[in-house]
Amino acid sequence: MEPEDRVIVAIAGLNALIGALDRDGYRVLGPTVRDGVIACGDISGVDELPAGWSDEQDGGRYRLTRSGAETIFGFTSGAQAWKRFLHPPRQRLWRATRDGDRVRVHAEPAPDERFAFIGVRACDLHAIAIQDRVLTEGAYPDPFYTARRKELFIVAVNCARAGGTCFCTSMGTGPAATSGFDIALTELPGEGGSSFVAQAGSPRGAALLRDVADRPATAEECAAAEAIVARTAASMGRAMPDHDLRALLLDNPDHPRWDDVADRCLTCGNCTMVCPTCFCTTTEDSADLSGTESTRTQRWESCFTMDFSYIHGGSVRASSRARYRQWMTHKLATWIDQFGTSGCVGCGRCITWCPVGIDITEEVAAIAQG
Amino acid sequence: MTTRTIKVDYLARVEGEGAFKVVVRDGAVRSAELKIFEPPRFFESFLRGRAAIEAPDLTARICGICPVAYQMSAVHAIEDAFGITVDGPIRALRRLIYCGEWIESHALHVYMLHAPDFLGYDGAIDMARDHAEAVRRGLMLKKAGNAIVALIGGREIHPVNIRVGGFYRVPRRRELDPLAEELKRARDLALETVRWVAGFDFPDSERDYAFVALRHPHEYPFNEGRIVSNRGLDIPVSDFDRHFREMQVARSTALHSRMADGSSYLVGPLARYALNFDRLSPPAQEAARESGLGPVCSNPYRGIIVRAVEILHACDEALRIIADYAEPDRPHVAVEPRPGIGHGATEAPRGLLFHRYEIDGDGLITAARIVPPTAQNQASIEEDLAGHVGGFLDLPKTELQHKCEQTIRNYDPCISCATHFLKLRIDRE
Amino acid sequence: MDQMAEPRMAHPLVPRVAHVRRRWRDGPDVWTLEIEDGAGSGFMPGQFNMLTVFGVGEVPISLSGDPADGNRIRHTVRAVGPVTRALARLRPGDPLGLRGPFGTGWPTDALDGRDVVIVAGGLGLAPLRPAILQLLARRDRIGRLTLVYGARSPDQILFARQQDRWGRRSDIEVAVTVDHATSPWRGYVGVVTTLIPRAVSDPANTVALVCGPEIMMRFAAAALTDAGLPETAIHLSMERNMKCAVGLCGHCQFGADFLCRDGPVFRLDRIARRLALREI
Amino acid sequence: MTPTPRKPRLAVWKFASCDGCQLSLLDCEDELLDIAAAIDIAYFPEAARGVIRGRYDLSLVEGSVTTAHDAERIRDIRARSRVLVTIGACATAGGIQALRNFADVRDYAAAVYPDPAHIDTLATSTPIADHVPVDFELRGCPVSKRQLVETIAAHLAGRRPVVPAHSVCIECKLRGLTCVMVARGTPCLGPVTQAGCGAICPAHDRGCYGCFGPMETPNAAALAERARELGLGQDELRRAFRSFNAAAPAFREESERHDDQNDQG
Ligand SMILES: Cc1cc2nc3c(=O)[nH]c(=O)nc-3n(C[C@H](O)[C@H](O)[C@H](O)COP(=O)(O)OP(=O)(O)OC[C@H]3O[C@@H](n4cnc5c(N)ncnc54)[C@H](O)[C@@H]3O)c2cc1C
Ligand code: SF4
Ligand code: SF4
Ligand code: SF4
Repeated sequence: MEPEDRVIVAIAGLNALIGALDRDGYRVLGPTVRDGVIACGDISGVDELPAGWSDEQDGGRYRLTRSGAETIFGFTSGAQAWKRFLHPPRQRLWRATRDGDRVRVHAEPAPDERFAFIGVRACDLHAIAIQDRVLTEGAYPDPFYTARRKELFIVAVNCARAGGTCFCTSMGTGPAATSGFDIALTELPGEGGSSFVAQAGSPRGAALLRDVADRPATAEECAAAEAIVARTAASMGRAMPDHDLRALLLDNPDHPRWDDVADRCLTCGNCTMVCPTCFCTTTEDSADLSGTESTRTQRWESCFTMDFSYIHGGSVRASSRARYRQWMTHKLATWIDQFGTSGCVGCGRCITWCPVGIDITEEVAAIAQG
Repeated sequence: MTTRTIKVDYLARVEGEGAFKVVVRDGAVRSAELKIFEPPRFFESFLRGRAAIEAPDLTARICGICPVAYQMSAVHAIEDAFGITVDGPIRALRRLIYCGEWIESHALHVYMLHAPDFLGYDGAIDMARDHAEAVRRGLMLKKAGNAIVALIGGREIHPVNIRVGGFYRVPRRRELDPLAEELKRARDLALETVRWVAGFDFPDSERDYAFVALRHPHEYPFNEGRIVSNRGLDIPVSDFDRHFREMQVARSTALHSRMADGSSYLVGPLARYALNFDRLSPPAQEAARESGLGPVCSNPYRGIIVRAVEILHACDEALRIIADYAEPDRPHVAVEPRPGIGHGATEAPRGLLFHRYEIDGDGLITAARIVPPTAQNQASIEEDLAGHVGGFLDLPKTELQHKCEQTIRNYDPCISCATHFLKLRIDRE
Repeated sequence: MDQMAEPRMAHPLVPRVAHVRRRWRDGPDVWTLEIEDGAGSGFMPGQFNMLTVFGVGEVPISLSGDPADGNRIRHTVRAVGPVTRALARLRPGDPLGLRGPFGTGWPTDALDGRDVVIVAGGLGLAPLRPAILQLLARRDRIGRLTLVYGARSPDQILFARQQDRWGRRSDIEVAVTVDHATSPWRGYVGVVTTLIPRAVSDPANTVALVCGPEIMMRFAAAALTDAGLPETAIHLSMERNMKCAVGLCGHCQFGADFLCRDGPVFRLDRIARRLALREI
Repeated sequence: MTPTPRKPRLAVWKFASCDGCQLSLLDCEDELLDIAAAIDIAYFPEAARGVIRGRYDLSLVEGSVTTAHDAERIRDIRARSRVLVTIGACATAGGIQALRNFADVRDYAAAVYPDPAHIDTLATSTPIADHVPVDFELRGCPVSKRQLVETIAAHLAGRRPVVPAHSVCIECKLRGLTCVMVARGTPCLGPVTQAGCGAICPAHDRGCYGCFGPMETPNAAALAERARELGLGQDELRRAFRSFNAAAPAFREESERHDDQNDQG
């Protein structure tokens, strides 16, 4: 089978795929309904996927809803980004033990966990690719991320619906999965349950697909799948203004809108925590009371905290205006200088999960208005 | 005429700030006072104007040692006013978290505050030098109790999950499984505790107490029951005010809680035990018997054994609740505030804790009254102090002092709680 | 993912263990540590290391010794907070964690034939010292060499004895100024920028290396441009919070640059706009 | 990590409080004996009778100042402590008893005490830092025992304690919890409250009620506006900011904005 060949996978086939991955030693993660949202968690079969569930998203608002259909992937951007697994919130780096004047540093071994992600959307594929750039392609790659990433198996899903805060089309990152996956699925709703038009993106994906596919997809089925994605593209909840964002933001460090958004911004850091590309971390040292063992742990940090830019005597970015400006300018402008891509993939999470619903597209639009 | 004053300015190993003074004139005890200089915090005042549903979080802060007790009495009183009943798994979870607080609080008292008196140490850390294993056992037991409170309540002190109508979130079945494992171990430790403390040396000191506690038709009391005594009292909680008064005591401005006839009474483990021995789990009854306790114990020093027996009962009860637990559909019943008066009394580790609220049409509290166990026991403690000291007057001063302290610690007084109602002159000498 | 590099064995955030060989005081609250670093592989003037006091924390500290001096490296630390205080307390023989060297250095290799003005404020002289030592070692290759140094008060002057020694040499001009004079001081009083015009004789052929508090650097940059130096001839060493020093943690961003990787030494033309912005 | 020759001396002091914060130390069941091995618990009346008089390397102070005598006592304690750390909402912000600051304490006393003249109390409940310099403030009602152990260990090691001043939201997200405000419309003070508790309220499907006090840069007004959209009335907003950290400036100001005469809704 050629990678570009499309095949039909039934629900049972998807279940078999999950089983096969599990048997291959992968920790299989997929969307599940949990605590009122769809969030990624461990799954062992299709029946744990959120069949029949959907979501409504808006600035500062998320509601889980019944979709009225039995589709499995009828929801949009999940509450959490996949970075939680590849670049976890907390990661011990090393331990040091002391014996008299002798100190030994014990580096944390590289993780040997193998993840398989089920249901990665186009925006998140791009986000993973962006974190790959940041964390693996510099002079000093993050070996833990690299190790997890190397083993990662991705089953992507093309979006059949756009969420209220989605704007991937305007960022050029979706809704169709075009690369960076092992297998990509488009869900075709049907009378007797969904089936999937599936496409392999890697030899590993092709091999597995061979085992679980029912048959080649027909031309009509392929066309139906493409139509679904095209419809999604046309129904985005939001759009990033069509501008040279890099120039716009670099030219406007003193725009009055920064003061305006500072009045609304809580500097709580939620946007950075949910963003699939935000990668910043800090380190925390701890030691036991006797002082014989100390540990350094890395954890997610946010450019909205005062510690982030603290140098002796105070924080460089003490005002919330400066912190919001740093975040947005980094995302949309300086990221391009640093890594050759935008730092935003249009997933809309920062809009949905901002407790007061600050909307990055709206802020850009306000600045673009002059 | 010789006057001797035995005083301790800062009573150690009790919760809160207290002191005592015993005045002995011509070989006779003239007065015995337990003083509380914990500054008042005015809970009953600032509760006025707060929403009734805030009471569990607010009153928890009366006492960091038994916050669950305050939350429980508050929710029951407010549910009483709102006309809500809570049963099934939610009611069971309330009992479970209460078990946690009993285990934690009793283990703290038995091992860290009280046992050092019997074994001659200043405190548990001191005691750990010679009795490391016992202290470790105490800590493990305490930890098991805390684990229950933390799992159900979110944290050990001032849990966040308790609300009028039930809980904000109920645990999943499988979340309770590791707890059951820990409690099985704790159960064994509790049994060892009973045996360990039963071996201490106890002075012969029986007193004819008026015991007061809750009694429930088929449970050893935590949250619910009628208020009963060994003197024939048997009333619903809502009648508390009619049978118990705060009385002005001549020698101070302190008000002690007394029976309507002015006599002192005792709440807490001894009272609960004497009035509910038949409701203890069979292993707890068995352990009590084995340690030489009858169905009534009137020796306050042996209160430490009764506490140990109650730890064992609480472990058994917690295990039973976990075994029977089925996740309810909703974590709490619907709460519709309505005006009214509500009463609630539950069994804090130290004894009966009574709350009464008047609530207006907006669901706001217009009056609050809280009667904690230490207030109710203060008269008894002082009588005990006066009674015991007479027998020890020949001892050197420091030992006598220590004896007095020990007498007070028998009751596990919680002074942080006490101050919110105790009307005391702060009398510094 | 097959194109990805094999994960390196060593995590770049794991320090190696080194030991303090000597330690001496170089000013009020300022101590220099000489560290025995077995893995030392040389450094460029202007680079820094990440130093860990085990159980306390890790901070960026510039290399302040002679780059020609193999694996005996020096760091000069002002005890201002927990980690720097703990560093300053280390004794000979004490272990510490070390990562580095990191960052861009001063462009000392590109100075042949040029006049060099070194402008330092306070502890800013520490990262400049390796540059001075290196330039003095090949003194014949460059033109006029001037050090303009500003300290808060005479007792705060860093490397005072070495500065005296330099001051007595004929191949380097040293001008020192203090913000607040105390009695025996007979030198300049005032901000360091006032000394800059004198230090520049041939602006088109002069290169300036500047390090000090950010505010001082802003004024120094202005004074140097006023003296006729092009922005491309002015180099500044910046400071930002730093956790990883390898471009992974994000803290040290200064506009598009990561200070740890693209700096700390920058050419003014690259950062002039940012330097003028507050809270960037 | 340098071993100290003499064991440092710890003292635990109590002012107006519920005892919960110092109990947190005894709740460190796993660490207590290690703590006792590393430091000399010289004064801790809740746990031991013994008293070592003199100076202390580290004093933990629980509770707020509510009497003239306590205002004196804290000065003496400060003078005898090398490092003084306040623990809990009472000590760092006046605690729940600071609700009196918004009322007339004489009315308060009269409502509870028939003979209020005998009640020795100040009109306000104030944090320790209003009276003496404080080296570090550990927040929480009660403090988190994890942070308490960290604070003790860090002060002994001369390290900055890992006690971030950022929002509860960051902790909430690190744990991977669902935001109750966004996903359920439940008002939550997490965005303006300092982290440390482990985001346990959102973990239990309720909004944070601010028991760790204001975070480093709280924007209480913006959050209150959002809470109003979610249905909180003026009185509820006032009460929300006026609880365990009522006297912390950011919360006090916000609660006062919702006093009857000040409401701008
Ligand atoms: C490239 C570079 C070179 C430096 N060279 C020297 C030097 O040679 N000598 C010297 O004494 N100091 C130098 N510093 C400054 C030094 O790193 C800080 O003084 C030190 O981090 C303060 O840490 P602290 O824990 O002692 O104090 P605190 O000020 O309490 O710092 C707490 C934490 O804040 C961060 N932090 C505070 N100030 C800075 C800062 N200026 N830069 C980066 N992070 C900071 C650190 O993460 C530190 O752990 C340099 C800084 C940078 C960026
Ligand atoms: S900036 Fe916002 S929309 Fe863009 S990738 Fe991050 S979370 Fe998604
Ligand atoms: S639940 Fe509360 S603490 Fe958590 S992210 Fe939402 S607003 Fe913040
Ligand atoms: S979430 Fe808020 S109220 Fe709840 S425990 Fe944490 S800080 Fe306190």
